[in-house]
Amino acid sequence: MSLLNCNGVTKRFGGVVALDDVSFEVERGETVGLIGPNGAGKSTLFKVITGSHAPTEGSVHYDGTDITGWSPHDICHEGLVKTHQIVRPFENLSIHQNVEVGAEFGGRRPENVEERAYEALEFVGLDERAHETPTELSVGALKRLEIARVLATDPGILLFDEVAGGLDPEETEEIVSLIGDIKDRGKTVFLIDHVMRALMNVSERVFVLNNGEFIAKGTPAEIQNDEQVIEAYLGTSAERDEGPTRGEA
Amino acid sequence: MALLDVQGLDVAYGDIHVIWDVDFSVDTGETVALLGANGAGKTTILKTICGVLSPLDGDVVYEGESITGIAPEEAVRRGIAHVPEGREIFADSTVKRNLQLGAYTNRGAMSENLQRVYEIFPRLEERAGQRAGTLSGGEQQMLAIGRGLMSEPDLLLLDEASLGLAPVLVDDVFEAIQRINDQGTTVFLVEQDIHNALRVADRGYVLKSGRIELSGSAEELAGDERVEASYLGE
Amino acid sequence: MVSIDLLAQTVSNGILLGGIYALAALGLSLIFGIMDVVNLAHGHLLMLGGYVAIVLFTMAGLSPLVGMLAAMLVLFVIGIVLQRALLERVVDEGIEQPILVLFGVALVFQNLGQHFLGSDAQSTELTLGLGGLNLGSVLLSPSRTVTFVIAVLLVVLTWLFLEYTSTGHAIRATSQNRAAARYVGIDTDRIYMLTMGIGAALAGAAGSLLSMLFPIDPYVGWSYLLKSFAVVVLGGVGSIIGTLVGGVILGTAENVTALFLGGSYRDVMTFTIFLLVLLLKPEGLFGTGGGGE
Amino acid sequence: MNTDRFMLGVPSSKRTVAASLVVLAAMLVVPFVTTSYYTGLAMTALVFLMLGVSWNLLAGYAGQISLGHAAFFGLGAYVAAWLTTPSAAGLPAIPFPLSHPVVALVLGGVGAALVALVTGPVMFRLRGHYFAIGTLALAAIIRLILTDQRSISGGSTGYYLNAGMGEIPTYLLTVVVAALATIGVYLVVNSRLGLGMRAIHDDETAASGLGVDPLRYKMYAFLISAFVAGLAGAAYALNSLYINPTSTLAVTWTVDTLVIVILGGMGTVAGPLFGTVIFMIIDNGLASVLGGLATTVEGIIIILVVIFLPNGIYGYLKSYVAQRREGDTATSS
Repeated sequence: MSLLNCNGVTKRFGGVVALDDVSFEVERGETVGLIGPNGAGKSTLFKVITGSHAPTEGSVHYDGTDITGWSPHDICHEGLVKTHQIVRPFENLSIHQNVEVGAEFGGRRPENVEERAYEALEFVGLDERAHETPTELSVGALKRLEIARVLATDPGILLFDEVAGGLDPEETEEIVSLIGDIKDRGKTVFLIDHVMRALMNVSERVFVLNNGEFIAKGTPAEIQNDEQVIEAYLGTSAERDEGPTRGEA
Repeated sequence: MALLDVQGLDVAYGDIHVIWDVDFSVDTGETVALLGANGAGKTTILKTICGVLSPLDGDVVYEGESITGIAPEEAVRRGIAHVPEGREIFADSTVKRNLQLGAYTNRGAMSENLQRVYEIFPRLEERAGQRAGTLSGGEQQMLAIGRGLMSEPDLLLLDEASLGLAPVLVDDVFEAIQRINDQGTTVFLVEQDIHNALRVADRGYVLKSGRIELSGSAEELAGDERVEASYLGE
Repeated sequence: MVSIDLLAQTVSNGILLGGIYALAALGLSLIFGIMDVVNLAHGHLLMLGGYVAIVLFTMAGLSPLVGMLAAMLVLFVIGIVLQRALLERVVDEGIEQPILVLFGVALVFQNLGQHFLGSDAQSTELTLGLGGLNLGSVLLSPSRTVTFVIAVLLVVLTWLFLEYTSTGHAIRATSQNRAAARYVGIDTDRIYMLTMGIGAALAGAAGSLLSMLFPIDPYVGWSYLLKSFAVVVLGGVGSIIGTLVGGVILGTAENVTALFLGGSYRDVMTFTIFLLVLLLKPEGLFGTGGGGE
Repeated sequence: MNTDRFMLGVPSSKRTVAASLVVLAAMLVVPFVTTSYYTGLAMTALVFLMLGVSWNLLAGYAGQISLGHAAFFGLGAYVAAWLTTPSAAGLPAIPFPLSHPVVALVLGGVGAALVALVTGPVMFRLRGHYFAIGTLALAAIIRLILTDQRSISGGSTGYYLNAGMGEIPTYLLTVVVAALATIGVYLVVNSRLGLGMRAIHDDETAASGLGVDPLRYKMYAFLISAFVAGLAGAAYALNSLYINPTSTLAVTWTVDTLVIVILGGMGTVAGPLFGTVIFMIIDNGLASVLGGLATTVEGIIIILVVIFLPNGIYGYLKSYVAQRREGDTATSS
């Protein structure tokens, strides 16, 4: 049985259809990338899955449980968490306390909260700055703090909404290797990103959303050669994004 | 004479000094790129040019006159249009009203400028009556650039125009930048996308930790390994 | 048992009063819509406007209609000074600071009013030499009718200003996105000052008009703040028609409540309506959003 | 985890405990070594301390600005009055344990908390400015109704209590209750509950995504806050033995509470303590010098402190001491 299952999810805002009959499955242990033009409905889909928006129609199942329309905190307790496209640290809490919130409230059994928080901080490389406040962190470090917070909830699946967005190449490399480490821990990952190098390297499968509908699903190689996807999303930059260092031809 | 000449610029946020003794210039008709990693201080420099921030020290000279610490609205009046990062648009107004507001300081040639923007971005004409908030991300970016052009600027400052856009749209945006420059507007752009930026730029500067690390023609920089290295913190 | 005639009279009085409530609410709505600040001192600005008219009336014998113009001018200046001296420093600092600063401002006005003008209720009187207007068994009193017309006129003028002048466009652009407004060359500091000035002047006008109908004392600020806010919530932030309808609904509901339950339940009804609308329809009856979030 | 939030960065909690014990002991001996005038002042200070601690939990920690705190204070006062002196409201005699002042005091808190329990889920559908104004409206409704219902509130004539416990025992009871309330809130903010409240304060959406149920933690803050405010009201009623709707439900109580917490420092445990002491000095000094303009000065204090010392006087002292210390280490190394 698949871990995450969306069935016929439709989301309308007033008259605007943001998601139109979207169905898919994510298997346990898999890493799936979600791409598509801006405004295609990617973030909306993530918000529907994690409960910030209730779908207008359709259902979301996690590990066999129907979580459609649940509140974000209940969905978090089930094991689904999401990072925010624009980082949202708790500015008046220390970095350690930021992660502690996830460890304390995110799981069903709040045990060894402090150690689990430290462990998550260590994992993302912020343990030495645990007692500073997030206002002192760079954008790259704030993105890692976002990851540490959701990891501390001990989730079954992590949804990353443009976790490499706005980062420079060095910071992007750090995030990509972090996602690799998270996969190695057997976690299921579902991510949105425009940084193709990052997304294509870590994903086993890629979904393409356009105007609220899927136009393709497949392996990164299949997607990169899909005419429709190139037309709607990748453009000719797809090759260039590999960089002239490799893509001279 | 340079259109924009920045000399010995030092900028700080409170106690935190972020820009150190930065010099650069932009000549009339050029496209100049400012490159650098996150946190290098690129946006800070743009904001200082157009008066959103005041420098600790140094001088911003525009058309031969010092405009250091000028009010942002005065900068627009003098012909500097700033297209900020993050597609700051008037989401509840129509596309057309957004563009009209772009001409707030220069209402004289409104209809010609509108025509010119529609020529560069035909999509905006198609959507003229639509609420700007319902545009896709790429269209919003076009709107932000178009709105900047409505004041008929001599100098267009573009902050991360391609950030967060689908790859197919990144192409469109850089093509538009090229066309704008071809029509005679001087462009100064801040980018993380080195390759695309150097494709459209005549010259470039590389900023690292608040200081100018390298400068040269676009060809020189494109072939210089140190450019990429400056991103990787080596 | 209340007669139909009495009820009709009560409702018509309520509608006429509602025009003034709409005027008061428009100022609050403007400030909220543009600066994202609920002006907790709005009722106290209204109270000051009432006192400007009262002082000119009792000391100089000026007609309260002249007093209203003076009140608008004085309050316009007060609004600008508040913005320059205080709000400018806290307006983008999250919600706690503006709430607390404006709460402080309200206290200062209330206490100063009480100290220098006394705690006794005072009012002005509109002498027009006109008879009331008879609609069947309903009498529209001259002072109620005139104040209603002036209030609605000011609401419409404000709407025309926002809709058809370039400064009005700049104000609306600033309300949508302050950063973007700066980038197109709008002096948003000036827009904020102007907004506070206009908002306060409208409160001042409403206060003067109210002084022609009811006594004003230094403690009415909180009550009129809640009434104005109730109208904003009823009508929806940024909707002029909504504000007018909201004002009329509130004025009518109050008068009818007073008729059936007694005068002391007037405000209880206002605040109850206010809470109910906030809870049941936070986007207002006519608003497009911006409710309880 | 948070001893550094308590006393100017003093690392040892022993020193904090010792200092607190000294203050507590001093408060306990006040009626035996001074006049009843000073005992009255000390009682007022304790009431304000409880109000400050209460509002600080809700606004400073959970981030919900209540402008209707006077309602909980007034309700606490009236519950204590009705229980100890039912005849004045025309109520039947209340049986012994309930009518005892100690029980009545606690039930004053419980009564306020019950009102919070009923109104909370409704009020918390409002956020930010709307919540602030909503609480203002709620308090106004409660005050208008009680003022109108003379038979149970005494109306403007007021309500005389006959608690029969004597001045000194009532005062000592107040000291103990205020100390317990302060310690209790201190424990709450440093617990799991406090972490949840502070997360909601900073970013409700992010907190909810990490498993914090916003309504639940706001409600905890609201209930505890209302309970402590109710205790303060009950203590005030039992000490002063006379209340009326204006003296207990007026917005003045909310104002004074805000001044105390903002002056001391929002979101710190020591803030209300500092704030109360400073406020008592200012208030008594001001009243004699300024007479009728004291409220103006209070309003100006709120404005100036919020603008120029947003972390309050305690916050300012703390950062001043921290800077001094940093300077010392810099020179010594």
